[in-house]
Amino acid sequence: MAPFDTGRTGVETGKPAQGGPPALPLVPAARRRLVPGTAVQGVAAALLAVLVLFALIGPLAWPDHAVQDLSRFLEAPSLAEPLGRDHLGRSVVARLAHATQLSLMMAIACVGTALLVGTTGALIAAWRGGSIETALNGLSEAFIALPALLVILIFSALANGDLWTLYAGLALSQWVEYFRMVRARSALVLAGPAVEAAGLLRLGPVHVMRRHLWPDLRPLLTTMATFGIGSSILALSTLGFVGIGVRPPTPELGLMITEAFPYYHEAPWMSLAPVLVLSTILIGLLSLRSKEARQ
Amino acid sequence: MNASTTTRRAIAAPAARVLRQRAVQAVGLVLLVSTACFAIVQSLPGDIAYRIAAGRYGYDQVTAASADTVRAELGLDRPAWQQLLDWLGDLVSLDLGTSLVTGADVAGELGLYFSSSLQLAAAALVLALAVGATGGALAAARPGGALDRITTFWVSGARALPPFLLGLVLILVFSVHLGVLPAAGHGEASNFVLPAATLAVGLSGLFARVTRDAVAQIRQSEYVRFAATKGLGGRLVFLRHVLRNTGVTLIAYVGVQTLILIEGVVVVESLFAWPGLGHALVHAIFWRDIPMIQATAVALALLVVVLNTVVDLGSLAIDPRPRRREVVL
Amino acid sequence: MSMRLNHLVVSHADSTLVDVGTLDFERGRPVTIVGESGSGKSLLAHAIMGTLPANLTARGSLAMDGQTFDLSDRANRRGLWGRLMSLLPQEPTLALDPTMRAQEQVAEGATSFTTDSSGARRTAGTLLAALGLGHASRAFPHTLSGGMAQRVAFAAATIGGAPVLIADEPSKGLDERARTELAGLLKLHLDGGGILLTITHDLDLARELGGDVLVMKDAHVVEQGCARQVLTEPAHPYTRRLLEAEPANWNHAWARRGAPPEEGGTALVSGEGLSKAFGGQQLFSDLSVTIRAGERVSLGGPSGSGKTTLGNVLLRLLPPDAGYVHHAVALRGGRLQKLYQDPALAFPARVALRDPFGDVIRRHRLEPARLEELMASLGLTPALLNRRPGQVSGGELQRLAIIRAMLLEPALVFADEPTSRLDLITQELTVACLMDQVDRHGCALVLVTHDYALANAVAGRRIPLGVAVTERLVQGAGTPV
Amino acid sequence: MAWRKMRAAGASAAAVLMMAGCAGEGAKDNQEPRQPLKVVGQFELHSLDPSTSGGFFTRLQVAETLVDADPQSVLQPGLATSWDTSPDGLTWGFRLRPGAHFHDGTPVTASSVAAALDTARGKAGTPLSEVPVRAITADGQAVKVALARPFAPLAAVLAHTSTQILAPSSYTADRKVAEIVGSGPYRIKRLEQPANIELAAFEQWQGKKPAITEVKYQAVGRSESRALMAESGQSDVTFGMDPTSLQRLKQAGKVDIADVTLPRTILLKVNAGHEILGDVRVRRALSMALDRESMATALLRDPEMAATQLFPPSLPQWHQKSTTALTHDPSGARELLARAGWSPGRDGTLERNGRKFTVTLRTFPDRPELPILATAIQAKLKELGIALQVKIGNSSEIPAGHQDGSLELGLYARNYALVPDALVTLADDFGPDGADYGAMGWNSPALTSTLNTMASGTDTDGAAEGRRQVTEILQSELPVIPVAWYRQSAVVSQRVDGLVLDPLERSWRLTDLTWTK
Repeated sequence: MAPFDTGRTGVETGKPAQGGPPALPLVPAARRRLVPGTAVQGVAAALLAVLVLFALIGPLAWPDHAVQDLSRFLEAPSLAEPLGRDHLGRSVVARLAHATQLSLMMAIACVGTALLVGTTGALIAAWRGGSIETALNGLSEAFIALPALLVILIFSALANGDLWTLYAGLALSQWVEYFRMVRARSALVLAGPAVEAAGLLRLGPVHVMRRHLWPDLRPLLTTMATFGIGSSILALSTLGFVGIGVRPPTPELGLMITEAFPYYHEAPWMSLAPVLVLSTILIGLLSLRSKEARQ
Repeated sequence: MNASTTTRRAIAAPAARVLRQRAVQAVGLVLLVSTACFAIVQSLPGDIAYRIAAGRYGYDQVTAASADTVRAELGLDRPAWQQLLDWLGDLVSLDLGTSLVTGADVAGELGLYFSSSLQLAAAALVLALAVGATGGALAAARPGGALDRITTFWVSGARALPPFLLGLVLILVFSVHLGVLPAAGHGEASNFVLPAATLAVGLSGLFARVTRDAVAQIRQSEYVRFAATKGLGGRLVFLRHVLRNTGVTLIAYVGVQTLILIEGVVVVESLFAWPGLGHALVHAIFWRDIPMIQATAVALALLVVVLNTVVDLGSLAIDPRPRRREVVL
Repeated sequence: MSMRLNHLVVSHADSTLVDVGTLDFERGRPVTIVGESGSGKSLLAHAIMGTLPANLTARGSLAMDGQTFDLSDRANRRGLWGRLMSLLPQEPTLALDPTMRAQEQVAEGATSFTTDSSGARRTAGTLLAALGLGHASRAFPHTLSGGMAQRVAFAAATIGGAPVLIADEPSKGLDERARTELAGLLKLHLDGGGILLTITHDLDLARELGGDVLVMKDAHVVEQGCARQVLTEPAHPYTRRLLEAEPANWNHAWARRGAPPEEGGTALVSGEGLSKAFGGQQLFSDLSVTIRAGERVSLGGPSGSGKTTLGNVLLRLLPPDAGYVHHAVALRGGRLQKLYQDPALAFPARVALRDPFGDVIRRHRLEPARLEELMASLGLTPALLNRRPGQVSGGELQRLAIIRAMLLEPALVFADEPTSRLDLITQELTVACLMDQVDRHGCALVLVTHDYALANAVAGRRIPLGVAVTERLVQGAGTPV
Repeated sequence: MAWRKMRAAGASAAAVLMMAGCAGEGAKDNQEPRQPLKVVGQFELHSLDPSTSGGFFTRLQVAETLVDADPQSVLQPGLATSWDTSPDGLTWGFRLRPGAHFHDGTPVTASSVAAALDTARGKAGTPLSEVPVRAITADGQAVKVALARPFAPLAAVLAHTSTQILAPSSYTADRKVAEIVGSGPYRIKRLEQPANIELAAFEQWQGKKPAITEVKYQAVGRSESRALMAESGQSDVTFGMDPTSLQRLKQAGKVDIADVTLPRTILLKVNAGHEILGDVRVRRALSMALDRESMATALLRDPEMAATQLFPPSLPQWHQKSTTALTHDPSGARELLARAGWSPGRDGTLERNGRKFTVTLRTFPDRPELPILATAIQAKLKELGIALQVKIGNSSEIPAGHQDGSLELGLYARNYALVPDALVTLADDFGPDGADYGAMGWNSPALTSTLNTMASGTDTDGAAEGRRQVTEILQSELPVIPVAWYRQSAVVSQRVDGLVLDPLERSWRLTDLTWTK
């Protein structure tokens, strides 16, 4: 479902590199990307690093996100409480740290699982072919037509916002993407002359995996995973908004935004903090992604 | 077999193959989705009868007595496989059953939800295509120019703003602050604007990028160059060759994006009180209204299949090349 | 009318890509520019047309019918396109819009198209019919064979009645038969009193067209004159070298040793009763082939005749529909190797070349020195191994592929059009390398090629394959989808 | 203001836009044609059946019940002008309003009313189904209800929305409701389940003609969306406002707020059969642990709603000014828990004989304040060393947990005036066997007999004393722990005047509204 630049990165035209003029100057110079360049990616990487650090250290600095002090509800930001307190008098910065950690960890776990399952399945299907491929393809065909949110929605109803069901639902809704992309890609690679030649040279599956498949899939998978982390975080927060995601009082970015919304007038810091974190993560990932795609 | 019929088949075959494949997919999907929904709902914690009673009677009045009534009336104490078989059997005769909560005909209720979701999705798609494709084509006219950069930032900006947040911001600006558009609700033309815009902002960014890349790439192609040296003016080359071939890319992309669109619809419906499929599904899950869940999920999945089929046929009509070329020869 | 090109210089940054003096073009007398790739001959054509890429600058002028055009302004000839001058593109299959029917693409070129499109369509139909494509006027480009696509492109380029036709490598990717047709088309333009400038590295086409021939090397015209004279009695050493590189003129030691061995030789590959069909087309049926040790066989035939498919069947990379292929024990353990048409695709694209070579050496416990030895003997520097396949020239890469195949001392090498993408001189060099190795190890060779001269120069035996079947494709192509 | 500084610092586009919204001048009043009145509420219409439609059509004044009630819960004539009881209390007669017509033009007859009531009686879970009715028959222009034993609150039960009277043309052959044909001042013009209802004034209505002749009801599920609709002036009357948005709208001053305290209490249902919670000292300690005032102030944004006893002042007959109020007393709670044998363990959680004080509270999100209150209660109990797990699920888990005995604590809002006479609900909730939304594993013979006496209606003079006794018993035994009372609010645009909320939530009284002059 993601706007991947497939193929584009994979095909390198075999133009001579010998000295002298280009053989065919009619082929335009490498298509220029418009992202202004590494400065943007540098900033994006730095922002992401700060957020990851916040997610790692924040929960240690503010270990308890659930302590309430009803008498201090909607307290404005101060030195002691840099982001103020929420409607239950809880520390917003503590909740934000835990929420960021939760979102990032869930997203990484989901993407990791989906990637592993999808890629393994795809490689088995592409390599072995036959009835295994038919079965896996059929399954993926059915899954691809399912809106991911539908899968998560049904799945998350299973156990009232238990983290593992959300995790399973998110991973389940994503594996098929990896499966399809990797299968299409590796079927292309495996059917190509290079792998055929490797077969005639009796180089064995490890060589094919290491020299042909992996170098070809790696940029694709990194791109997909970066994007996948973004969409997982988005999906998680969307579920929080629809009211079937993580259950309160567990802090989660989407839930925090939803909870804070009624107070947007009285206590804007409550809304702004999670919105900014969410947007920064997504923009950061997108900017990193374009670097990958340009490779 | 003589040569002529061979060719005829080779050319008519893609359309038939698309239809056949999609039909198989649809049937598989219906089975998978409805069985999965049923299985999951059955394994959900809590007594279904109570849940349904809560949906029917409201939370103040759900009691053990009302739950018992529900149980007896709906035959919920029958074995699960029997209930599933009944549903599937009814499905074959195109009977979607009756809602456990409202007692109404599911097909009838679904029709209403379905059409309002479809209207919203279509409005968003048209809006996104109009804005995105135009923006992208203009951006491609001068790669690296100001408009091109704006498009790039628009793309990442739109992706970074979750739809629900975008919806809230739009309501705040256009309804609360400016007071020009209704905040939520359904039934009047003006109600379309904000939800469709919420969906379209993200989509249009993607369309703009795809259009921009496709136009830029196609302008470099041999056939566009050839068309120019044939003596066709710049405008005609653009209209007759660039646009047409961009359409091929864009149509395929629209197919991919329908999934995102339908997901977005669920969220937007919740925010804008739009009585559509997503809204129906969330409620049905909440109340354990099994026939409604199954029917809604199946409808959502089929909607995707139908849209993809339309896209397949559309791109087949514009671009007659076979999807998969035989490698050898 | 006449056309004169004055002092054209095309440059990119500091380097000069084309630098020619005065060239005159007359009606009915073709001018053909030959030379190796990179010599600037295509740029010359595009400089005249006004279609140079934006990063190149041109100087000089073009005089046409008393009007003079400054070549540094690439827009001033735009108004002439289609009406006075047009370009017959290379690779016609890419130059036709894949989404538009043939007749429409031709009709677009008519000058009356904007005012009377149905009239233009009728003219296009007539023109296509005259070119023998009446049945294909409603076909989409992907259903056309290379030769047919070239005819459609020719129709589209000439329907506007432009007297000046510039053909840029028009024979690229065409088989022998289609090339003959092409020469006929170009002569047709000349017979109508047109001016023709053809860019090609195909000396046969140049011979066939006649007229004047210019030989270009490193941005300059090194020799020019009447075709018969230049192509038979060349004055410049480079032209001589070029002519010697034609397979028919080859004179190598290995060329005569390819005679078929006596019947008793070990059969390495024997296929019996082979049949294979693709997409409803029978490529071959009940075919029996035996390849014996030390033998050199060529598989020939026009494009689409199933050469590659038969090769893959014989290599047991593809199962035949009927029949059986037996491989001798001597071929086990990697002693059956294949060379590919595009060597860039025969290596893993994203790793440096040392990795696949290292894997071969490790896997088969070879002496690493042997690789260096082979590379040195084929004139390749070891530094090449640090590059990726895409960063090495086609000729060098094909030689590397030969080395890789030879590392395992194969009993049989299957070469699938290994030089069809190389220019004449590189082709000779590469084939020489291959044959040198084949000769040294006494291994058998199966060469797939549509070039009869090459086949004759290399192989002792020919297996001809059937006529092209692609023409059949078009019969029903008018059916709308 | 702090947030104004933040506006200057706001960097992202989102932030700027949100801020622009905050700084906005609020709704622009549309002075377009006023009709129809736009009403927005949280309830969706999922069924037309009176037993399950949640009183939609009485609130919209489309259908009438035989008996009506005023804001003080005093019964008033509805479709019946008067009623009487036979001396033995077994036969009731309700005389219908002469000249009343259904919206399809047919007159309201005793037999059609009897048929509607008979249908209502057959539905499970409705108050009428609990009444010992023998038969309901037509008797001229009157409806006769024969009882198996005396039941004093019958008239109150017939004010319940599930007993609304629909015309015979409303029903299909198998007595399913196919459309709503009532006899009230408004008739249905268009009905689109689940979210849209359009009404028009009924020309043959005998009473005062409503000033507003067209009404459009729209259901909007999310409270944020409703608040935004009210704020943007899109709706004229908006029900179901969350406390925070209400606060915001109040401050903006662009709209009017109508409010009324409901006979509804948010309470903690306690499983008194539970090994820990069975001890009355523990229940009292739980009650003392609750900081009701803070919760009401911070979460409900309404300090007056902190419950001091079960019955809110809006139930004047039951609310006892004299009783000792429930208060926040953490040290008292600790003392009580210590006396009950609970002492802090190593991790701070209370322990007794190796058993940790861990209990689970179930609640549901239908009312947005419940989950928030639950987390507040969780935090307060943690201070005492009680580990409370909060499970937010479906409302039905409370009755389900009651039935299978697995419920420990439940948090919900109970309406004591489903029927204008709270006695009906109380008798059910605190009967000997308890009830789904009442006591669990607890009974008090004294309470049961008091309630029975009152229900039979034989001792009308002792009713006040009976009510006092009931309150006292509930206050000391705490089978349910009151948390907060309930205020219903509606936001009214300045285009309309005259909204008075009905504490019984029976009617929205749209007929009383007028357009602002």
